Amino acid sequence: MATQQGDSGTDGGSVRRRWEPRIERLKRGWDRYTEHRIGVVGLVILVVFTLWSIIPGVFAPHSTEWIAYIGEPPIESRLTAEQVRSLPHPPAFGDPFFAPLGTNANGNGILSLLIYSAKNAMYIGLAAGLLSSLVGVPLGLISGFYGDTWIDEAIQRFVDIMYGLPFLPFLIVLVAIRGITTTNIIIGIAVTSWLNNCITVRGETLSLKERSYVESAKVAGASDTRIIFRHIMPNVLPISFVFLAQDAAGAVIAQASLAYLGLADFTANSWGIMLENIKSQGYIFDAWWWLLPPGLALMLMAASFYFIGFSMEDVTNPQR
Amino acid sequence: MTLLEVNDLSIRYAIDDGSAVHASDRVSFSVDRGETYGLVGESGCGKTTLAKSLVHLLDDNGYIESGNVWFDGTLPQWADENGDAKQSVIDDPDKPVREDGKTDLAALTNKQIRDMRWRDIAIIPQSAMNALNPVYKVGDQIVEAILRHEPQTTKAEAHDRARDLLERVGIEPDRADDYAHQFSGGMKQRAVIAMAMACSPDLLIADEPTTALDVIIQDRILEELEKLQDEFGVSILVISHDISVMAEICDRMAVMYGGKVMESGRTEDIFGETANPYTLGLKNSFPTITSADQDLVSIPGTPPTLRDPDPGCRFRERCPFAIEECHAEHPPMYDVADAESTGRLREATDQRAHGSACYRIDELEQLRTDALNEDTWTEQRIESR
Amino acid sequence: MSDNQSGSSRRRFLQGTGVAAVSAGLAGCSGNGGSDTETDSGGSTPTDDQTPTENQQDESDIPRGGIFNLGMGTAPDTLNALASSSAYASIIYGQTYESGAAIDPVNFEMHPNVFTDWDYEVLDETGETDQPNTELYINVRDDELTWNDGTEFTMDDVLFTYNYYMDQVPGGYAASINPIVSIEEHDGDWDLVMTLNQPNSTFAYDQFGLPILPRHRWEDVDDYNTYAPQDTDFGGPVGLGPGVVTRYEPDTAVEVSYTDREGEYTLSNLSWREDVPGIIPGGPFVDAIRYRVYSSESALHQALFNGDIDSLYSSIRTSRIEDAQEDENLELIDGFDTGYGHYSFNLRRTPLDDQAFRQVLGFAFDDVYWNQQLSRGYEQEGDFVMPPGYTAVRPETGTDQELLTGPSTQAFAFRQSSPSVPNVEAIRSFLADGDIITGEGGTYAGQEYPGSLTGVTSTQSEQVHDYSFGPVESEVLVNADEEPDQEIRVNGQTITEINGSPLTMLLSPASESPQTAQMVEDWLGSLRQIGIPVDREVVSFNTRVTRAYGSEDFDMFSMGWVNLSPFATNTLYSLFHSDNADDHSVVETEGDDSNTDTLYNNAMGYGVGENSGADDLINSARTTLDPEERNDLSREAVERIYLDFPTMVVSYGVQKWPVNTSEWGGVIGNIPGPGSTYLGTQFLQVYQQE
Amino acid sequence: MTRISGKYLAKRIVVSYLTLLVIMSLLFVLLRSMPGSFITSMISSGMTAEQIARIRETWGLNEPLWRQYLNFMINYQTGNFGRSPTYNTQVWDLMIRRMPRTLVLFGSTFIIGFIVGPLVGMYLGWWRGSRKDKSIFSTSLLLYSMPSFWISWLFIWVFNYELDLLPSAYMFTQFPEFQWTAFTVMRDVLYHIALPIMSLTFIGWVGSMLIMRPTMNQVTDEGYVFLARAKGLSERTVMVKHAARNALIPVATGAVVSLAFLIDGSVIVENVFNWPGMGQIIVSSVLNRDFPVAQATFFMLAVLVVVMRLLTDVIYTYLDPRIKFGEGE
Repeated sequence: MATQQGDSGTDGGSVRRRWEPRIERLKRGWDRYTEHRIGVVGLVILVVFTLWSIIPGVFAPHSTEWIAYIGEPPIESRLTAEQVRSLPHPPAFGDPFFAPLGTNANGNGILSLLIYSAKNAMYIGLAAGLLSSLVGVPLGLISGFYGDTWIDEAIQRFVDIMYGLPFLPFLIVLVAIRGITTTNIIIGIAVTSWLNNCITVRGETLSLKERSYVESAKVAGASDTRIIFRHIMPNVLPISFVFLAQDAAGAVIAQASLAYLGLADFTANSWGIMLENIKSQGYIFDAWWWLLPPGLALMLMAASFYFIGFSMEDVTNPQR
Repeated sequence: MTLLEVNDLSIRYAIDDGSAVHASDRVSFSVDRGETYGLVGESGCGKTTLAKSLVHLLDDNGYIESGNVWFDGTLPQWADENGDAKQSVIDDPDKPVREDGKTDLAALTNKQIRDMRWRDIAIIPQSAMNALNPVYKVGDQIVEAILRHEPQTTKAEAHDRARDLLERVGIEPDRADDYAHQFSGGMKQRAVIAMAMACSPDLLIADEPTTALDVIIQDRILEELEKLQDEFGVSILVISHDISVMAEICDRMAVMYGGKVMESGRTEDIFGETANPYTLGLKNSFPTITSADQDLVSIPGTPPTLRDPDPGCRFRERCPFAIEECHAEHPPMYDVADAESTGRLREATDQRAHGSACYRIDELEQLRTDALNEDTWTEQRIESR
Repeated sequence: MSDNQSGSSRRRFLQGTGVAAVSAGLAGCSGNGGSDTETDSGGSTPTDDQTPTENQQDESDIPRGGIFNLGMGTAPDTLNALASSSAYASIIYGQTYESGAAIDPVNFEMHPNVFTDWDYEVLDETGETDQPNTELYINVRDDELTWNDGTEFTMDDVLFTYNYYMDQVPGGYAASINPIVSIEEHDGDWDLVMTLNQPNSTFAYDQFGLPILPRHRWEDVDDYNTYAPQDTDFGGPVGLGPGVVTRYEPDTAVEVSYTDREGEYTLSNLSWREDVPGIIPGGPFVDAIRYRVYSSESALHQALFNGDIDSLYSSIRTSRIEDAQEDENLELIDGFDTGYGHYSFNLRRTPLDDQAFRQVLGFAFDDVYWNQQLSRGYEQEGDFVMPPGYTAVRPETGTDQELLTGPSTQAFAFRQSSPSVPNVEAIRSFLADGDIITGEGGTYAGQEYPGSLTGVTSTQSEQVHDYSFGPVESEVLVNADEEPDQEIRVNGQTITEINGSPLTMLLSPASESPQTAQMVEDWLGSLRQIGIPVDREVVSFNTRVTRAYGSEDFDMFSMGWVNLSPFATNTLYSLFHSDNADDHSVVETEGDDSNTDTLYNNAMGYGVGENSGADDLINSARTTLDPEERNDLSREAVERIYLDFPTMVVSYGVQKWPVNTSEWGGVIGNIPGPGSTYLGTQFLQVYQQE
Repeated sequence: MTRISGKYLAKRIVVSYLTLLVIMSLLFVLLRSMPGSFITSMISSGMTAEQIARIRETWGLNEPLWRQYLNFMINYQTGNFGRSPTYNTQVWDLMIRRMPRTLVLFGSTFIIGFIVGPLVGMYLGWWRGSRKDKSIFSTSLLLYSMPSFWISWLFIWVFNYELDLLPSAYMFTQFPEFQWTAFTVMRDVLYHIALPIMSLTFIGWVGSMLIMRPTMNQVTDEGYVFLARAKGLSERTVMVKHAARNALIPVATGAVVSLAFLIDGSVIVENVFNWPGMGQIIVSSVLNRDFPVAQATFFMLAVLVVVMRLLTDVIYTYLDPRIKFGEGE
């Protein structure tokens, strides 16, 4: 009886014992994170945008095909000349139609477009951020671990070269070569934004390398890969998450800038395209309800990434 | 003549959740002119905090809760030609200046205390090795201090004085034009000492002056300090966890534990007539104090957190001699000589006299004997398990 | 006005169709390709009678002085007229050059200018084009003409000019220069004789329209490309025109001054000008023209409404038309397009090689959505490859059908079952039943067609392929939002099976022409509903030009033409003659020179195969020197092209040229390109209101 | 007094030069990988094969690609940037004309950004965790998140469109009615540069602030800051003279990174404000496939970055006496 109890106790206990410290650590991290108000705000914004991305239909008053005066598709009537002339229409609340943020020149509701566009920014931000981390972190690790060898030198020279190429124009060339699609834009942003990750991770690795536990692992005969991935990487990961968040923010802005320069997939619903449209159709100073929301959304999305990134930096910073 | 008189000084660190760390609790001691006074204790006992609080150099969340710091000296604008407080200032009830001309540093504003810092009280910080700014020449940093407090001095004069000071601590005057990274560890320490003497302060606070140094340099630094004391007649407040250093240089000292002064008095009294279980334990753990053939015994357990402590004796958790009474309230300072001679507990009235905060100083002989026995400390550990 | 002929003899690629053809300066394409005209304007088409605005004012009463400010959305590329490819440059250096003959923008007649008189003789009546064929006899004006740097003009300069052109053949003028065999002094009554290797009915427009160059400036220029007039001691181009470039900051500000030439410039006093309605002789009346360059359309329009500029190049953008109408200072000058926007098809590919299939592409195009909604009524529905302003060569001329709206121009109108919904059934059965519009009257896909205007019929008389409809297989249709229930089979196969991919439409980034992008989406959607697998590919202007005109690697693309010749013949020749198309029917092997990367204007390959072409009609028109006969033939060719449908004319821009008429008078309206092609004309007659 | 040894400097210059060579090669490959060519706008329908060949020859396109590459590399060594087909002028002239304008805009933004950024970073880092720090820091992150073209539009809207206070385009009054003197030129440029600079610095200063703030915060724990306080120095002196001076060192490294950020910003801002600099033509030359101009602008910007990196190394040695390049390297 007692033995049985002990056994089951050990079983459950070992699992619990294995996980408890991690859960505890996570909980502590979370507590420390929530001390930062901007981190919480960033998270809330991001959650809202995530919800917009996943279930836009719940938030948006209309679909993106909705047209003022006519309504949802299937569209089987036409706007009158007078109706066309009233577009872009300022915010309207039921009379003659419901569009709380007004419409663009085609009669689509700005609020609906705004909500449906969250997905694109989210996708580009996360994908480009992740991708540039996937390039920058391993390269930085390798460069740092083999510091002061030809490998490090080669990677650093390569970084130097990449720094010499101005980001945005270089991105334009890349997109021009590969064609204007969202995937190519993500690749372009990633190719040009991994540099900072690489340099920071390299510095971190250089100092970690000198730590005693790495030294002892070396003495114990651990392979280079094992040391890098088992001993150094876990310590570098927190800072790379910070960079991931910052890269994601940068990517969101970069995509909008590309859209401004006319290099964005126009069929995708995106905030950059909305701004691009107001420019190319000539309503910048005539339709504030069309000009402000996409810019604010871009700003909030990028800011939420920054907020989260900087709060995480505080949490992961061992000094605090 | 008393230079510094600390009365019932309590210092707190505010914590976000509303509680406070009682870094120093109703601490009293006094330093005479020309004297070397020591504050000794384990790290975290509040001694550094205490020293920093004298010149308001606490971290942002630290503050003086209560108490006075009477210092024999006053603000330049309150002083007459001799440096003594003007009568008009003494008479002004709004000004924290006492009848005997002493000023309550604790009551000064930040702006006021800045004029007192370095000019009257210089401080050599714990990490003196890193206390030199790497981007400025060492000499310039001394000059900066001189010009701050003696604005009428010309730059050339200040430079001359800086070189002179360096020379006095055994550094070639020409090194004044070097940067800190060009100095060795000991040289940096001495440079800071030289800087501390730049304005001939009355009190020099030396926070762990020897900690990061090797033994030979330690000695030299201590010599340096003593030499300066002779030369300038400055009083030195030494703070250290190293009881052997203290024994060497201090005239009088206070042993601190958990923000409280456990025992205070003349150095020879403290070491010769030790009257507090904590001091006894502390002595056990240092080789030079006890005889060479004895094993070192460390006090088991860890220092208490000082976050809103309960009223009992701070040391009782680790004390092998703790009794019922110790849990109720922290003992006041009892006069040791009195207790020894009369066998009765009497609260100390003279800060200078040998005092100890322990309810059991009436059984001092017993305590001293037991304390020498290693088992006393280890048994206690077994019990506490 | 003759001065702008140098520009108008050159066709420029227009990058989009319709509304947003004028791209933002940033895109940069416009400066290069010259997306110069086409915009849209205030709701109505130009006035019906199409007579130019009259300016009945006595020349002597006209006040002189003042500086006219013109805004441009794109910077000029160079003042070198031979190397420039930008319309924004031509309106500047155009003020400094004159050509042999001048056109008037009202009747499109050629008038004396530097040449006082001319005649021709056809040497070889067969019309063969490989030998000396036609001689042109020219008299050169010898009275008091001076160059704008003060040097005296002589006949020698003319000889030099043409020989220089023949030697250098600057790209933009190649089509006009290549036919010239020689130019010499005439040993008889005439001054000069020019020999052509082909009869050309519009020589006065083509060959005499070239800018005349000063020998003393150009004879040392070994390569025209390297000459930069702005870097010379004179600081600008030297020519016979009224203006002197007094300031040239191409990125921001350019000034052409007329005051230096006061009294020297006499070509505007020529008597023919008095006879053309709307034209005011005796100009220029202003002291100078200032061109201000803006980086964006928004900034440009803002400057207009702020009063920083008096007018802007080309046409106002649609979104600001109402603002302009409300602005009491501004007036919108109506005008016609000088070209058209189009979607063109590669006739070398199946099933685009079948006229009937192409016609179906026209049925699916929702013109109303384009013209009325996306273009807000500021585009005119497209039909023929000649814009409505060029009435002489429009097939409606001489019939009782109305311009643009007559039933014979509606053969390929949108077939809709309800507003904006394509009539899928009717269109499918048009294909499946073997229908084809050949020019015969009848009912096609549910709509009446009275028959062709000129009596011409299409090249094909029946469908080339068999069409049927079956289950949806092509991926692009399976995934389509439109969810078509059937897919087309061409001779039993799906189009994706035949070509390996769906038909692909090339179009410009939405930033350059957002409305076009939307229209194409709508059109492709309709096609997918019918069951035709189509997709789109967004490529930049340059790529599109290379793909379409260089390597002919496309199925369909959207673009536009501007500055077409009002005489039709050379437009028809260069855009629709098989001479100007690469024949990809020959198997391409390495080193095969017959298919070049040359940018042939006939990208469609129209006339290359047996199933299409108007070569015969175009040839006859080109060699017919009698204008009436020539126009008849041109009209037939135009309608043949319409029926053959190698290109779908999407629309013509309605020009709305904004001018601050509270301060300026004298501008002429109801002409083609009032603010672009014939801007030079406007400069010669604009004057400050008192 | 320089702390950089000549040998080290020489080595750095050689490495920088090699870096530039690689950048140029990369550029050549990349630019020519783009579909299309500027030649499309020069060839028209009526031209004979011979004429086309001649145009190709004029622009050096008749030669094999490796030969074009060699020509390009060799020409650049001698400062021969070639001719622009779209601007029909020597590319060098174009650069000479436009580079200073970009440098004026860019330089002033850079300077303002690097005064304001570290200054704010200094205060925030000093008072890190205070309410003021929190609110200013989060606001600045919001600014940092704004698309530069969008904020430029907003500025134009307010200051030009609504208030009509400042011009929204150009560097000079186009057709001035005043005499050009040194004073009027200055005044005029200031008048025109105000909005572009506002737009650029509105966002641009944050970058250096983000570097300054944490390092500033770190140095507050340093012994020399404590000592400076203990000396009786005022808080301000301690913060500026002792803390900030040390915290500035990493900011110098960050300068290169924010340089890249500023280049992006000025590309956009030059386009929005019609500022006739390099940023305007770098985009259009890529879109027009004007390879000579694109190559030259990329090259100039690369030179700018490389030179800036060299400069930071020099500045570094002045900021931090501990660093001595070339010794023990």
